[in-house]
Amino acid sequence: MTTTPRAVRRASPRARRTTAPQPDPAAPLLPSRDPVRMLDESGKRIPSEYAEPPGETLRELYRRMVIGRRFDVQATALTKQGRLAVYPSSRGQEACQVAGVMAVRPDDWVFPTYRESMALVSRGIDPVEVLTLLRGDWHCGYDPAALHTAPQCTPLATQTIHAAGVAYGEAYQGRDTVALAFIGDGATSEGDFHEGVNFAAVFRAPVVFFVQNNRYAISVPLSRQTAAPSLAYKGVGYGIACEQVDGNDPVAVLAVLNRAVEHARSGNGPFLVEAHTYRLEPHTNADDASRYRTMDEVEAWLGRDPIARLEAYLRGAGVLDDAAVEAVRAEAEAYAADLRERMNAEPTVDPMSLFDHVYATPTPQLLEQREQVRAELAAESEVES
Amino acid sequence: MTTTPRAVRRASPRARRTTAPQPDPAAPLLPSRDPVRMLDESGKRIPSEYAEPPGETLRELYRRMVIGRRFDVQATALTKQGRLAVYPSSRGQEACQVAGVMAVRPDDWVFPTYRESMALVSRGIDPVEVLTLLRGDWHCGYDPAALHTAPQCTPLATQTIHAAGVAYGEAYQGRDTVALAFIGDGATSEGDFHEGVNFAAVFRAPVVFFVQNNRYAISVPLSRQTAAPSLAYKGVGYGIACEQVDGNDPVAVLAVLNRAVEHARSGNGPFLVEAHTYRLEPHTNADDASRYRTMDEVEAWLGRDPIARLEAYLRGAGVLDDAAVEAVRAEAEAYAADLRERMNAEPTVDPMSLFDHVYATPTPQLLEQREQVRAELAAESEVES
Amino acid sequence: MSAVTTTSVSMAKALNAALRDAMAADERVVVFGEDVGQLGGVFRITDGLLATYGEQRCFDTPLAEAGIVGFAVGMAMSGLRPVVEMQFDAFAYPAFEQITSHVAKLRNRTRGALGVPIVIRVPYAGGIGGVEHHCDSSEAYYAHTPGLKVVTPGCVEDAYSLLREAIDDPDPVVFLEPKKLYFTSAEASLPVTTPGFGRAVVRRPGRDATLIAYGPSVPVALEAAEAARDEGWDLEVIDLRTLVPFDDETVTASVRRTGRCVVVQEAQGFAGMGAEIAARVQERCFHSLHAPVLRVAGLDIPYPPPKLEHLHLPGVDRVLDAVARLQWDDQPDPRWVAA
Amino acid sequence: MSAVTTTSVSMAKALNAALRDAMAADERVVVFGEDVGQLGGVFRITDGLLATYGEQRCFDTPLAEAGIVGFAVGMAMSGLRPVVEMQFDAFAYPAFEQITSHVAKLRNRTRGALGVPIVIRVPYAGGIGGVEHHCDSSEAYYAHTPGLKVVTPGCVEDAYSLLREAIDDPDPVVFLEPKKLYFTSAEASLPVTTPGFGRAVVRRPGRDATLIAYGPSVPVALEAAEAARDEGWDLEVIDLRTLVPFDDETVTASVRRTGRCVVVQEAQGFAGMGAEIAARVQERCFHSLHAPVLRVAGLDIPYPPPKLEHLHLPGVDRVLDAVARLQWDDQPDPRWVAA
Ligand SMILES: Cc1ncc(C[n+]2csc(CCOP(=O)(O)OP(=O)(O)O)c2C)c(N)n1
Ligand SMILES: Cc1ncc(C[n+]2csc(CCOP(=O)(O)OP(=O)(O)O)c2C)c(N)n1
Ligand SMILES: [Mg+2]
Ligand SMILES: [Mg+2]
Repeated sequence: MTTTPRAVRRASPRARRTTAPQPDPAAPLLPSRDPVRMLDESGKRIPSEYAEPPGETLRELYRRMVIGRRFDVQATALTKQGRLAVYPSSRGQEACQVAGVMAVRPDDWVFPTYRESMALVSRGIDPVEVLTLLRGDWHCGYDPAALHTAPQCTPLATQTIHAAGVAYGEAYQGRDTVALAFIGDGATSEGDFHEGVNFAAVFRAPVVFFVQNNRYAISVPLSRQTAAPSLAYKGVGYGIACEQVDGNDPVAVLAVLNRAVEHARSGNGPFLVEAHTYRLEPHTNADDASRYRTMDEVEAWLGRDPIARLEAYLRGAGVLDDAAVEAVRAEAEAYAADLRERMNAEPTVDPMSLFDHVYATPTPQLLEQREQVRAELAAESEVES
Repeated sequence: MTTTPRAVRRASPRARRTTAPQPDPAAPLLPSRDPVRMLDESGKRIPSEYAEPPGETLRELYRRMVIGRRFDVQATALTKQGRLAVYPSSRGQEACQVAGVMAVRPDDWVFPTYRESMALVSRGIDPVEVLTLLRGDWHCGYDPAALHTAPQCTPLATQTIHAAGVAYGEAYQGRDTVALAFIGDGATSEGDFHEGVNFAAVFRAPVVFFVQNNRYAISVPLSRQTAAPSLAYKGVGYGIACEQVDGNDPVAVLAVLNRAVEHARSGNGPFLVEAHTYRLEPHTNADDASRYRTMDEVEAWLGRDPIARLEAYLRGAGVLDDAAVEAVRAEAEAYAADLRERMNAEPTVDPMSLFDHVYATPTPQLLEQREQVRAELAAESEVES
Repeated sequence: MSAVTTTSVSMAKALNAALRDAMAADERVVVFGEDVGQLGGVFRITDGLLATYGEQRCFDTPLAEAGIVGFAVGMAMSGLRPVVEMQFDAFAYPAFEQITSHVAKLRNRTRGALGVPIVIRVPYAGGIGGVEHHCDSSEAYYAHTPGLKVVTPGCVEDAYSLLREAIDDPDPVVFLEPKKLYFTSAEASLPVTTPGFGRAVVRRPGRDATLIAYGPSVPVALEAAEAARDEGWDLEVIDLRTLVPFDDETVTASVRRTGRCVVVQEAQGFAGMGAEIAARVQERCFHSLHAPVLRVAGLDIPYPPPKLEHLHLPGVDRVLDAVARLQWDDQPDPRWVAA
Repeated sequence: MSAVTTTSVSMAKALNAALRDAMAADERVVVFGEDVGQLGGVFRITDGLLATYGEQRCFDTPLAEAGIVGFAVGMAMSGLRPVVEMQFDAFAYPAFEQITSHVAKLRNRTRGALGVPIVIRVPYAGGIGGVEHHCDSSEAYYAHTPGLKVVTPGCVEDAYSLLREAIDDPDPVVFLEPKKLYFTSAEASLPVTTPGFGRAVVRRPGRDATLIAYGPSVPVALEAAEAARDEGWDLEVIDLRTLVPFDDETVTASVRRTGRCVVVQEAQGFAGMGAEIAARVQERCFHSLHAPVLRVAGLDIPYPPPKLEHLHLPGVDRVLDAVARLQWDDQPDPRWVAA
C-alpha cells in the first residue's frame, strides 16, 4: 500500500502548464465527428478503426441482450401485477446495458443508476436482489461490497463522483481495477457530473463515464440539456479522451467501451463515452410518454433494434444459427419464468433492520425507538391472535 | 413584455438534433490555439484578427488601470492599519478588472466576486461603498439594483447562474442588456459553473463568462483544477463560443471582451473568455503566499506588467505623453488620498438594520428580538452615561 | 381568474389553479423546472400551463436544481417572479447552497435593495410508497434558515390561497406540498382566500389537549382527535399552515386553555420542527401545562422503503398513545423516569 | 504516536496532532480538500501533513465541495478512511446532497454492507470577525439528518480525542470545529483520551440550574457560571461534545437535580439544536422543572457583518438574563404572559 499508485504518480500534480505555443492541444481530444458504427442498421459490417470483439464474446453479448430484454419485459409486467412498486425500463438500450457490464471485469466497480436493472442482471446479479429496490423491500438487495457494484443511484449524477473516488482509492491501494459509471443524458446537466469527471481527470483516475443518451430525461428532450453538437464533446473541457457511438450497434458499443476501459486501466485517465440510443418504454411504468413524444418517433427507433442487428450480423458470420437462437430464447423464457415465480413469494422484511443499520451500533435513542416499534408490533400481533 | 424575447425565440427548445453526419461540428467551437495577443511584452503591436479599440478608449483604459491599481494598493494598506477586515487584491490583474467593466454598458449587469473591488471602482462605484463588505460594516455597500451590479459574490461560481438568469430575464422583458460574470480559475471546478454556463447555453442567454485564470485558487495551482489544455476549452462542451486571451495585454483583453459582448448582445448566446493572468499579491492580506509559490515566479510576472505594456504602446502611438501620464498619476493619488481620508471616519452602522431586511416585513419573532436588542443597547448606553 | 363555482377539487388541481390564476394576474410570473412543460410535472401540478401561457412562461430546464434556483434568483433580479418546481424533496438538496447562501440572504445582504420574490415548490414527505430519496420531510432545513418563509398547506383551500400568497409575497417562499394529500379532495370554490401567512388555524376546537400539526400530519391529527372522542378526550387541532412566520398567538392561547399539548410531525424527530414547537410552547405556557409537551414524529432513520414506511409514519395510534401519556392522573411519565 | 508531554497546546495544534497521529496509526487515513496540502489549510490544521506523509496521503483537490465529499465516499467504498476539510461552514452547502443522500444513508441503504467511515471537518460558527458566508452555525442541518454523527469539541483535549475517535469510527462524522476556539490554549499532554462519543461532560458542577452548551458556547456558559456566582447562583455547566449521539442520561440527571435549565447555542434559535435540547429536557424532567427550559441563541437573522456580530452572539449577559428569568420567585415569566 505504500507504493506510489499509478494514477497518483501520473497526475504530477504540481506541474505548471505554460502559456507558450503548443501544437493544437485540443485536436486529439475531440471525439469522432459522427457516432462510431461497426454494423449498419441491417447488421452489415462497416469498416472501423475499432477492434471487433471475438465471435465468442459477441455471441455471449447476444445471449445476454436477449435474456436482458426478456427480464426487462418481465419486470414491466410485474408492475402491472402490483409486484413491483415502479420499474424504469431499458428496453431499446440493450446494447448499452449489456456491453457496459461485459466491458469490465468482475472486480471492476460498476455504478448503475435506477435505469440499469438490465445491466445488473447481465453482470450476473440475482434478479430478485436487483428488484428489491423497486419492489419496495429495501433500498438495495444485493451486496455492493462483495459484488463491486454500487447500489442503484437515484440522485442524478452523484454516482459519477463516487466512481472517481473508488477508482482513485483502488489505484492508491495498488489495484488495477477500473470504475464504470453509467449516467443518463439529462444527468450530465447536474453539477455533480462536472465535478465527478473533473476529479477523475485531474487525478487521472481510471473511470469510464458512460452516457446513455436516450434523448429524454423523463419528458425533457436533449435540446434542453445541451447546446453542444453531442454530449461526448464535454470531454474536451476536461482534457480527457472521449468518443461517441451508435448506442444501438452492440458491436460498436462493446468495441468502444473495450478501448475506453483499456485506456483507463493502463493509466491514461478517464474516458467519456456517449452512446446515442433510445428508450422505447415510458420513463417508468408510471409515466405517460404520449404527452411528450409521438408514436412515429418510437416506431422509427423500433426499426433500429440492437438485438435484431446483432443477430443478423452473427447469423451472417456463421456464429449463430436457428438452433442457437432458439436455445437462447428458451433460456430467456426459463429465466423469466423463474423470476416470475420467485417474485410471487412475498418476502419477509425484518422491521428491526430499520434501526440496525443507521449506524454500525445503534444510538440509545434508536434503541428506544426500536423498542417502541417492537412493542407496538408485539401488541398488534397479540390483538391479531 | 408579451413580445417573444430574442433569447427565447432563438433557443427553439424542442428542436431535435439528428445523429446524421454533420460537417465537423466542433471545429468552430474551439478557442484560439494560443491566447490572443495584440501587444507583445514590450508594448509593440502584434497583428490580430480582433479589432483594436479606438485610441480614446485605450487612453481611458489606461487611466482606469492606473487609478485601479492605486486604489488596490491603498486598500491593502488599509488592512495593515486595521481599517479593513480583509482585502483580496487584484494587483497584476488590472487589464482584466478594468477591461471587464469597460466592455459593458452601464445598464448591463455585472457579477463580481470578492476579487473584483478594482473592477467595481472602475465601473464608477464609490470606493467606500465598494469596501463596505471588507470593512465589515455590511454585506454590500452599494445599491445593486440601481447600479445593475450584483453584490460581490463569495460562494464560488454561484453567481454564474444568477448571471444566466438575469440575462434571460432581461431578454424576456425585451431589453438588450448583457450580463458579465467574473469568475476565477479555481471556481470553474464547482458544479455551479457547469450549471450556469449550461443554462446560458441552452437558453442562449446573453452572458459573457469571464474567467480570470490567475493560476491559483488561494494555494491550489491550476493543475489541480483542470487537465484541459486551457479553461477556454470548456466552452466546447457547452456548444458555446469561447476564447483565450493574454490577460496582461489590456488591448487584447478589451478587444476579445468587446467581441464577446457584441456576440452575446446580438443574440448568439453566451461567450466564455479565459484570460491568462497572475495575482501578484497573496490571496488576501491574511494569506502567506510564500508557502506555495516562489518569489522567482512572482518576479517573472512583475515583468509582464499590463499597465507598463499599455503605457509603452500608447506612448509609441502618440496617444499618451509625459504630461498625460503625470496627470493620471496625480488623479490616482488624489483618488487614494480621498479614499484614505474617508475610510478614517468610522461609519455608523444601525444595529436595527439587522432585523429590518431579513424579510420585507419583520416577523413577530423578529420584532421581539429587535425589541430585546434595542432594550439591551438602551440599558448599556444608560450605564455608560 | 377562474370562475367561482363549488366543486370537488383535489389539492393537485387547486395548486394548478393557483398557478394558472397567478400567471393570468401577473405577467411577471414564470414557471419552470424539470418536466413542468409538456408533461405538466410528474404530479401534473403545472398541467396545461405551457399550452395556455406558452414556452416563455412555462418551460423545462436542464436537469440541475442549483441551476434552476440560481436562474430564478437572476430572473428575480431582473424583475420577474419565478415559481420553480423541485421534482421531489431530496432533489432540492443540490440547490441547498443557492437557497441558504443566496435566496435566503439576498434582501438582507443588500439592505432591502434586492428582494427575491421567488417560490420554490417542493413536493415533500411520504406515505405514497415512494422509493428512497422521494419521501424526505425537509421542512426543518428550511425553517432553520432565516430569510425563507416556509409554508405547507394541509387542505385544499389553503393549497390554493397560500400558493397565491406565496407568489405575491415579496420574499422567497419554500412551498412544501404534502405529496400524499395531492389527491385528496374537498368541496371548494376557487378562487378562495384563507387566512394569510403567519396565521395558524384551529381546525377542530377542543378542551382537553391541543394537537399541533402541519402539512401531511394535519389529517392524522384530525383523525386522532375523532378517535380520541371515544376515549373521552376532547382534543383541539391546530394547523400551523406556515412554519415561518410562526403563529405563537394561536398556539399559545390554545395550550394555555387546554394545558396539554402533543406535536405531530412526519419528519424524523431529532432537531425537527416539532422540537421548536415543543420548546416554544413550554417556554410560553409553562405554568398552564399539566404535562410535558410531547412529540409524535417519524423515527430517526433514513426514510424507509415502501414496505416499511407505515412503521415510520406517525399514525393515529401513536398520537393517541402520546395523548394517553399526558399525565391525566398527574403522575410522572414512567417512560422517562428511567431515561 | 506523539510523545507524551504536557505543554500549552492550542485547539488548532491539537487537531493537527490528531490528524498526524491518526495518519501514523493507520495507513488508510488520507486527508484532502481545498488548500490542505502545501498551505496546510487556511487555519493550518493540516500543517505539515503533506511534508510528512506525501502527496498521496494529503492533497489538494479541485474547488468543488460535492466533489470532495463524493470522492471521499468512493474512497471509503474502496476501503480507505478519508478525512476531508470544508474550508468554511457555508462552503459545505454545495456538498449537502452528497452528505444527506449518500454519506448519511449508505450504510442503511445497503443493510450494513457499505459503511462510510469518513470524517467531514467543518470550521464553523463565528466570533472571528469574518465576512458573510464564513460564520454559519450549521450543526442543526447535520444533527437533523439520521445517519450522521455530529461532534463539536469545546476544549483542547476533546479536539484531539474526539477527532481521533471520529477517524476510527465506522460511521460518517461531521466534525464541527469552533473557529473562535482554534487559538485558545490549554495545558495538555497529547495524546489524550477523553470520554467517548455519546458522553456529555459536566464541566462545572452546580446546584441551582443547569447550563447546557456545546462547541463555541461552552466557554460562554462557563464564564456565565463564574459571573453568576456573584449574583448568588451556583450553576452547573454541561458540555454536550457530541450532538449525535445525544447523552440524555447526563443531561436528565443534572436537570432533575437542579430543576432549572438554560440552553446556550450560537446558531440562530429557530428550529435549532437548542430546540431539540429544550424539548427533550422538558419531556424527561417535567416534574422536576421549576421554570421552563430557556434558550439563549443567536438571532433569527443571516449571520451579521463583523461590526455587528457582537449583537448576534449569545454572550454572558444574555445567559445571565435568561438565568434571572428562571422564576426564582415562582412567578410566571412576564415576558411570555402577553405573547
Ligand atoms: C438530483 C435529482 N433530480 C431529479 C431527479 C428526478 N429524476 C429521476 S430520473 C430523471 C430523468 C433523468 O434523465 P436521464 O439522466 O436522461 O436518464 P434516463 O432516465 O433517461 O435514463 C429525473 C429528473 C433525481 N432522481 N435526482
Ligand atoms: C463554495 C466555496 N468554497 C470555498 C470557498 C473559499 N474560497 C474563497 S476564495 C477561494 C479560492 C478561489 O480561487 P479562484 O476561483 O481561482 O479565484 P481567485 O481567488 O484566484 O480570484 C476559496 C477556496 C468559497 N468562497 N466558496
Ligand atoms: Mg435520458
Ligand atoms: Mg485564481
